Amino acid sequence: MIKYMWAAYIVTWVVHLGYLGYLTARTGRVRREVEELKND
Amino acid sequence: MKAPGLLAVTRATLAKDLRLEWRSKDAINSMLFFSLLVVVIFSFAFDPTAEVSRKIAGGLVWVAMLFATIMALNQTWARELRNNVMDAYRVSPAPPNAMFLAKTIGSFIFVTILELLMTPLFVMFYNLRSIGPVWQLVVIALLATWALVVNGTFFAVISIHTRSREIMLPLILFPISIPAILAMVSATTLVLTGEYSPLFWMQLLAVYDVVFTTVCLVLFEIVLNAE
Amino acid sequence: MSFTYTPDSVAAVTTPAVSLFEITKHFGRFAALRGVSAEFMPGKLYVILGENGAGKSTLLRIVAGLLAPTRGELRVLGTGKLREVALRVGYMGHAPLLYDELDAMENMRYFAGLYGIKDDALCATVLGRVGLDAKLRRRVGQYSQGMRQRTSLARAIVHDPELLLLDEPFSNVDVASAKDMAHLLGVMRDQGKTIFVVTHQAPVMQPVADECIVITAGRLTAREKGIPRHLLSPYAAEVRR
Amino acid sequence: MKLKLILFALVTLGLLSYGLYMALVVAPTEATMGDVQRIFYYHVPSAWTAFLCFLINALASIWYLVKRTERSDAIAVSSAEVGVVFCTIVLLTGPIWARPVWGIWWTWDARLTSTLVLWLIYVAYLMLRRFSASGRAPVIAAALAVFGFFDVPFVYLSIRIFRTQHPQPVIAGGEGSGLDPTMAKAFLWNMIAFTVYGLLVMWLRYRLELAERSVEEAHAEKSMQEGA
Repeated sequence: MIKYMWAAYIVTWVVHLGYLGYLTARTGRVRREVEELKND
Repeated sequence: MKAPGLLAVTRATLAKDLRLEWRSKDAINSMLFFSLLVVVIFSFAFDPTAEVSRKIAGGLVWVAMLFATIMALNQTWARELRNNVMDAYRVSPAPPNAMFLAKTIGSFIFVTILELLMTPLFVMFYNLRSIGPVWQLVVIALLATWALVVNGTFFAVISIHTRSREIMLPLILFPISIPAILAMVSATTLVLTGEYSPLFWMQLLAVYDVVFTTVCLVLFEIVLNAE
Repeated sequence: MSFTYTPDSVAAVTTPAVSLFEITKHFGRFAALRGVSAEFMPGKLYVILGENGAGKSTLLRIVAGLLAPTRGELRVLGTGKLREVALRVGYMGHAPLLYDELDAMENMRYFAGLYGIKDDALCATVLGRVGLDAKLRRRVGQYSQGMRQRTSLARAIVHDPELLLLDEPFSNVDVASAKDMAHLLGVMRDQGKTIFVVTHQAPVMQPVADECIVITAGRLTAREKGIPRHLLSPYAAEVRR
Repeated sequence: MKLKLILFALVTLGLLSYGLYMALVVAPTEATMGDVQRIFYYHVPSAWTAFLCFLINALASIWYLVKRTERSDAIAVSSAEVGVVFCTIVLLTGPIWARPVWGIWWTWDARLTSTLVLWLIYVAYLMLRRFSASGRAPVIAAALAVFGFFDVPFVYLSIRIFRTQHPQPVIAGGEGSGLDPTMAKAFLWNMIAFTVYGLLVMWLRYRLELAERSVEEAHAEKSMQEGA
């Protein structure tokens, strides 16, 4: 039974971390573009 | 010279849409053929007895109508996109809601005609005989059809300028319409099987119609000019 | 000394028909217009020239109220609320803005209705003005491009607008039709209408143009009386002979 | 700004850790359901945060339609996206709980189904935004959000009634039945932790949205300077 509990907790954090990773990637992309815009 | 009234433009636009449809018959033909296919294929798939078909017909009819409505909406709005005719309407002083009402009433007429044509086929293919009173089915059909076309028309305008708009329409229309679909299917099934009173679902549909017609009329102008 | 009385007619002449202040329009990462400011007096015929993608059509659509500018303000016929003056503005788009499945008269009747006009005789007269036969029962979809553009012009002027905005009215139109239309525009200007014509075919408009405006890459770069010779040539290439 | 963000993140991390500790260690094991019940400490706060996000989205959308400010639209996007993330978690953890307790993954229960419908509406919302031109997206998305807002009562009501006509699994021990005070505390802490976390992520997303828009703007300005 306890494996269901662990599954739920892990799933929750996998989704959250996945989303945070996605946000980080997008932020990185924006940063790079800002740099490029500054350089030209 | 003064700006034309809501009713006058609604009437003129509706007449124009009906005339266009009469000349091309795009919408009604595709809807009719599509529904016919659904009837035939589902009847193969389920091979229903009279008892079973009473239970599933409600869902079947309305799923067919839902998709047919989407087709009708895509057709009528495609006409407004051709030659950018919508721009001519938008620059005119005509009230935007007149266009909304005309399109909604037009689609309502098309879907109602389709329902009238399809009903005998459903009865035939599925050995349908309603246990509950038939007048209730008529009321349900009117309320349900309005529920489908009123939001459908609104979302057609939303999706008209998106990429791959023909797919976008069902994508946004279905989730919002879930309560209405649930109501129309349940109400129809209850009348056909005669198990319970469909009154609650009919009331729900009526309130749904009123609420969303209001929301549509309030927001349509904003959406039409969303550029 | 002060003026105590200004007749309406004087006020009407001195108010610009269209005034633009720092009009900017972005489409995502692309800027179509950037800071266009200008005033245009009524009763004149303006020709807007410029290369493809310079922002001419965008500007016209903004004045017509079809597009909202990203920044900047505009006043049309004395107001910033464009819907209030929709009755007095006519717009002819790049596409014909007509229903292909209807004939010319049916189209006219419908679009006149949008301006509160229920007058078949008037619709027929306007069709006559652009050189079309109101009794022709052919559907617009089967018209030649020249006839289609004439019908489209008729649609735009059916309510006798004070301000007329035309986007490429002569595209793919035969020279004879284009000349007829240009002449008609000249007549309308002489009746006191303000007319804007976006076009690549400057020579067609030269006999009737009061001023020309050049838009280059989203900016208003030149404004001249009439159409000077040097502006005729670069855009003249596309005129059919 | 940077410092505030780090502080905010640290506080959130602390709250989440404490919530986890309360949920796994402090709270007693529930008598009938066993450890599976501990899923609720994550499931319910996630649901609450998702609904909060959707509420913020609805308000921001209405605000946008009235005032047309860039920021209200940015809030609308951020809250919708974060709401979908939390809603996804609700929909994943729900069945994981249902399987051992009810013996089935899914049932057309009113709450589950309403959440699913809400998720569908907001996924449609995000897709609509993605598929439309940047000039139109804010307005039409806001309109869709208003529809979603008015749709929620209908969804809930219709599914509740629909459900009563269908066979139901026997629900052993509802969530609220005889809540132990320590359990209530664990609940409360996780509620706070996830709300704060939700707000943090929304804020990050909001900043990202504004940054992306200013980049877009800068590109437009530049395209003009280089101009044909």
